[in-house]
Amino acid sequence: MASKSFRAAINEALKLEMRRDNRVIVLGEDVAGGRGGSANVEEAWGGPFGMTRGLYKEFGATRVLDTPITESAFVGATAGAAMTGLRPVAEVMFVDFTGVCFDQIMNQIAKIRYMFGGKAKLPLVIRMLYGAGYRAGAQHSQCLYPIYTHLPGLKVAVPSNPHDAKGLLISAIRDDDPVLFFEHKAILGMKGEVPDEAYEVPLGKANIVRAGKDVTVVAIGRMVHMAEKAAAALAKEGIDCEVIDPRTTSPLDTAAILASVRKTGRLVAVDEAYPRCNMATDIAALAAQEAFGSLRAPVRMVSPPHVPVPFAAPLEDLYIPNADKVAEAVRATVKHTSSS
Amino acid sequence: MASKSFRAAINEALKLEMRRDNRVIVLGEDVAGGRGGSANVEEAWGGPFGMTRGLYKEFGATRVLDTPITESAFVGATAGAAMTGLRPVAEVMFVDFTGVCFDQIMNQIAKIRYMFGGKAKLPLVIRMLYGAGYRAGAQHSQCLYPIYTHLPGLKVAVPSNPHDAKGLLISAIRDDDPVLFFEHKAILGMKGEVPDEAYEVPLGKANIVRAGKDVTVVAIGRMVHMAEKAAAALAKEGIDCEVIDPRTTSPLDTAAILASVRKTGRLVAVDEAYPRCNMATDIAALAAQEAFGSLRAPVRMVSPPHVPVPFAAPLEDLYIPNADKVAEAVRATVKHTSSS
Amino acid sequence: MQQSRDQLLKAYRVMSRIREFDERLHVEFATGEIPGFVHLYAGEEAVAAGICAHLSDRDYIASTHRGHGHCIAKDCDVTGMMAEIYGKAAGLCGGKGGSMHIADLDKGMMGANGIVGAGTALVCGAALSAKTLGTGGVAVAFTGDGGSNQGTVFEAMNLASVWSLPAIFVFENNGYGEATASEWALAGGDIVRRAQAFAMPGHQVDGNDYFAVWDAMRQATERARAGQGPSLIECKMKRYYGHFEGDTQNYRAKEEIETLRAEKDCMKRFRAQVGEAGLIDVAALDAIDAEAKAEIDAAVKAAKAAPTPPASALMTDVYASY
Amino acid sequence: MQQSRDQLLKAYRVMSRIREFDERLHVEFATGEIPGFVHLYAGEEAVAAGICAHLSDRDYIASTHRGHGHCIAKDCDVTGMMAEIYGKAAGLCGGKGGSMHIADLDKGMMGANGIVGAGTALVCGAALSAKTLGTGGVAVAFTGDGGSNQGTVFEAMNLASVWSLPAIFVFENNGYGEATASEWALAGGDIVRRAQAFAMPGHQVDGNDYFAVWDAMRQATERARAGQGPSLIECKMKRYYGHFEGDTQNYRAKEEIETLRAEKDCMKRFRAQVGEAGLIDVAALDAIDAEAKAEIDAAVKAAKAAPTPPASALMTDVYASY
Ligand SMILES: Cc1ncc(C[n+]2csc(CCOP(=O)(O)OP(=O)(O)O)c2C)c(N)n1
Ligand SMILES: Cc1ncc(C[n+]2csc(CCOP(=O)(O)OP(=O)(O)O)c2C)c(N)n1
Ligand SMILES: [Mg+2]
Ligand SMILES: [Mg+2]
Repeated sequence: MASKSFRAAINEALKLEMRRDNRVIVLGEDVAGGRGGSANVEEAWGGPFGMTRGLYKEFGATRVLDTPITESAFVGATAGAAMTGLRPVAEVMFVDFTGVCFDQIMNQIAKIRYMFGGKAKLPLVIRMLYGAGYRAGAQHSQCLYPIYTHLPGLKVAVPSNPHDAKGLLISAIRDDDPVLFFEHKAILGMKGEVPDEAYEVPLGKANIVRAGKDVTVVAIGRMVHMAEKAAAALAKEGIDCEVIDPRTTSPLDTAAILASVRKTGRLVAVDEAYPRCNMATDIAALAAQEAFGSLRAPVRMVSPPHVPVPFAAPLEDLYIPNADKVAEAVRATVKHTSSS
Repeated sequence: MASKSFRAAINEALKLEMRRDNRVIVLGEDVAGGRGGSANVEEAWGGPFGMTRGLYKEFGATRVLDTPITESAFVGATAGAAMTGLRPVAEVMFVDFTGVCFDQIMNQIAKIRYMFGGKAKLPLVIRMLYGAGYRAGAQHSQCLYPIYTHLPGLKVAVPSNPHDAKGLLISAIRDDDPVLFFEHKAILGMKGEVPDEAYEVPLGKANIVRAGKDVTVVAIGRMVHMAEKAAAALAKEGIDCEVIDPRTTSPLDTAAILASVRKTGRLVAVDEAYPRCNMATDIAALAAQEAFGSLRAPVRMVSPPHVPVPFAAPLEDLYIPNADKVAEAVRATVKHTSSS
Repeated sequence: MQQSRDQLLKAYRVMSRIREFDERLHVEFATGEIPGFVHLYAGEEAVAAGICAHLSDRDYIASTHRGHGHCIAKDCDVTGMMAEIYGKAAGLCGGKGGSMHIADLDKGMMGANGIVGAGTALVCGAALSAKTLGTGGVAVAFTGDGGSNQGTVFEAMNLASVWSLPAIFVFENNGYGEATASEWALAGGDIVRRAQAFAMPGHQVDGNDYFAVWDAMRQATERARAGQGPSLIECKMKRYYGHFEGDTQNYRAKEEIETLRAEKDCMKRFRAQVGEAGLIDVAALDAIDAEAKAEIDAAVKAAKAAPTPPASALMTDVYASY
Repeated sequence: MQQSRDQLLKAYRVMSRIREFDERLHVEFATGEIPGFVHLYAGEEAVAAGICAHLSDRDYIASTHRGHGHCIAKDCDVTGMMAEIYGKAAGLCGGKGGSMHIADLDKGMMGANGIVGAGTALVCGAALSAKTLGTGGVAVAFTGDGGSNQGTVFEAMNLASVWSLPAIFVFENNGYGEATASEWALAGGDIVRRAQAFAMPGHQVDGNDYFAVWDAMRQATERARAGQGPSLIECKMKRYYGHFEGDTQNYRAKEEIETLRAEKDCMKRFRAQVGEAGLIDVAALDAIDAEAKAEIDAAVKAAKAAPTPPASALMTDVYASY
């Protein structure tokens, strides 16, 4: 076991699965990189973030396919390819760019199996960077997984650390359903212990990041780290948080979340996505319907305000939910109970 | 005051606003209709659902513009036109088709004003049919307003009756922000009292459709009628429902909803949209956070299952939330309180 | 005419079955028993027949909202199709798809599609599979004149060309997208001129002429199977019915359709062509028509009598596992 | 050369300011003080200058992620631009946009754009306003070679043609979309061949030659202002820096850039052209360069010293009212 970055974990998962199954192909803008340029393509980009570096060299042009900047065509092609025998893994650089291929995801990929009465299988993965904190502005900083969670027919993975990133991606590639795979751009360099061999982290199974008895904090993706930091600080104040990382938002491990809420009686849901109809509302509503009798305080949602992501650093820092805001929400739920 | 259909109410709103302000233009596929055909275009379609019939005759080709089947181009054009002096009202026949122009709505229309530091105004409206019940299958029956509610920068109107349809559309056209306007295809023929003159129904102001003291039922769009029917049935059982129609989901009249929940102590949220991250979760979560102390029973959400919309009539009927399901949810919340 | 008698009989049978299928649907729709949107292919049969004559089960097609003809030409079971249109459990998609979503992957039919232009992207994927897995197959996208303007369609043509895929883009220019004339909505009027914008050969043919369609497709499939990349085929003809069933068609003159039926009809033309050449006698063709009539009649009866899907079907087939 | 001495001096000033702006940003970016993504326009100045020479405030442009040159050519305030890039309150967008979203509607600049190809649709709208309101204005979309393949771009060209809009589609074919060569990603290699697919005139010019760009744009604006509809202009040249600042550029040879600078540079070329023609003495051009240097230096200093937006700015400017 070695310490590897989130980026390396993703890269390793791709390599291992491509070795294991030659139906697995990788496609996207510059996933090889340098195609048609004057330099040696083998040493080229592997994407602007280097996520796919080295794949072209090992697997060649039939299995690592550069594409023109035409997301609608190549994302739609993953569906056509998956229906007919391949297991494509597409990279749509930033989730924000799925705006231009949304129909192919929403109306084709998500619905084909159902519309065909179950007579199609769509084993495909779409990998995308997401999230704020990169000073990348309103069109390059969104989360958007609530939108994909909303749509039946899709699975949605939002790993928070290198270990899960590798295991979830391997599961996603092996899965017979379409999986949208979210990688937070601000934690690509984050390191963690990652086994060298292939392993699966199952889709739909939450991770209890930290066990606790006073408050359940459910956080998505990068927000798990904000929750952990808050929990560490709160521990010093005598507040014992249970931090849950659902790992996938669709399917959502409702059993794990509800069991925890029933135990602690309090819920704080933390989501970096826009606040309306997001995962925080989804989880808060779940608890309010299914674990109401156990709730000893109002549920609390920690999300950014209802505004696009601003560019200027101090504004973006204000925008992103952080450990302080999580801690504040936790304190409020604890206080509420004591005073009532 | 005359009884008019939902369709006629929309048509009238367009006509009145086009008469009032010659910057208002209407564009979309076949909004005039028959362009280039062999017949007289003046008598032509007005769209496959006849929503814009007669506009071309009155306002001519400069203000009623047919388009090729290129939603990305003409929806994006509304933004460019709105920034530069027009007040466009686009028709994207079915909301399902916004998949092909999602980028223009999500990344351009919703964000331009903010990205420009407030130095742009986007007075535009996008009208779309939505909803199930037409036996139109998975790609022609979606709601999708939760997706647009999720996105900051957009306003979202979901009128439930002819009166509100006319007044909300007039408000939307007069509004300086982009408004996505949802028309349920199964209630286009529904009639109601609609004043002949122009009037505004403000965006962001809920309608208390029925006052009551036992349970708050918040329902969106066509679901308001399911809620009313349920309320009528429940009244006979001695259960007094307050039915709230938010009219717009963004902005949402949270004050009206919370005031009602604080009064009744019970909430049922009814939404025809897919159940994950939808308006039912949004409203349920709101109550669980802001009115927890008043809640005497678990909140209840009534939504379809997490599946695409099926074609076969009996399956589609099962899919759509109806009055029975609403009534059942209401009874469950009432029972809960009595037994606890 | 490089086709055998058998090929020609088969082609006529395809056209006859399509015609009968959609003419009958027109009648049945009027009774109110058929749910949802139905778009009829009548008048365009020579296109589906001429294109699909070159295809077998290893080849894929992606269709449009006006898909019945493509399904039949690709050998989908008409009884299953009819049951699907009626929303019955015995339908090709178990009643979950309907007219706009009929599909049968075993026959290489990747689905009718409710989204204009969307199938072109799917076809790039099927063509990529064929190329990567070395199946020797080709993949064909049908798109209308209206659909020809959709962004995805252009992207797909570019991608197919850049990747040198065994893909064929067939455009059915039937004169209208809904009520709007293709001459108006399509800058330049012709779709074929877009071929060279994407560095692929383009063919423009009379869509009422089975042989013209067949020959263009012969060239396109030869090229695709030889690994030389995609082609574009534009077929010009007109539909006999409205955009959908229920369309008042006040955007076109009544006489237009009468003239079409009288003077342009692809089946009459085919009969004349094979008759002149002395290849097939009228009686054989009449027999095919009669068979088709009986087959469709049986399909309608079966569909009407068939049971609807069980309630449990609502929740299945969303995911392989969840 | 149909341009006056003043026009030529103005054109050179535009190029000089763009060059200085982006060369300076390259230096400043390396210090780590500039946040986010920055895409430099250096090497492509003749395009922005030649195109915008024909435009005034009533005309609109929509730009790309590589938008500094377009902004400067469209007369946006460089101090405001620089402050925006540094994320300061005094920025043209109050610091909320950044390099990829600089905009100034008063100058007819509809925004840089973080989404490849998206501006073409906005331009159809601005051109529609011009046509409907009778302003006499035109609207110009800049798009890259990579962007030229995006579906929206094709749709916009078709719409502009069908609606006969005063729109001009300028393609900056700088050889690469990120690391991918345009010859590879663009079926057929040339963008200009797409003009006739949409029934509009197409011009292909050397993007290093200000006069060639200027002349193509002269024809396109004349046509647009005369109500004759859209045109397409493809400009070929190469960028001097990486796709974004930080790009290692291992997809192209180092010498490529050295050769470009030595042999193709649009400013050197301009100097030679006006020099040969005896139109402008070198001293006048040197003076412009010196002014530009001073101006940009002042803009950088001001931007660095300027205050960041107040916390309250986070919540404003989302809606006109909510
Ligand atoms: C993206 C999208 N936009 C609009 C529609 C609505 N619509 C369905 S069919 C159709 C006309 C298509 O015309 P054409 O492509 O010429 O095919 P035809 O009906 O003539 O066979 C339209 C506008 C749709 N289904 N999808
Ligand atoms: C829809 C979309 N896809 C991908 C990207 C990521 N991206 C930003 S710039 C760029 C390359 C654009 O190339 P080109 O259009 O040639 O412009 P250039 O950078 O050469 O000026 C890419 C792929 C994006 N911003 N938007
Ligand atoms: Mg057509
Ligand atoms: Mg480029």
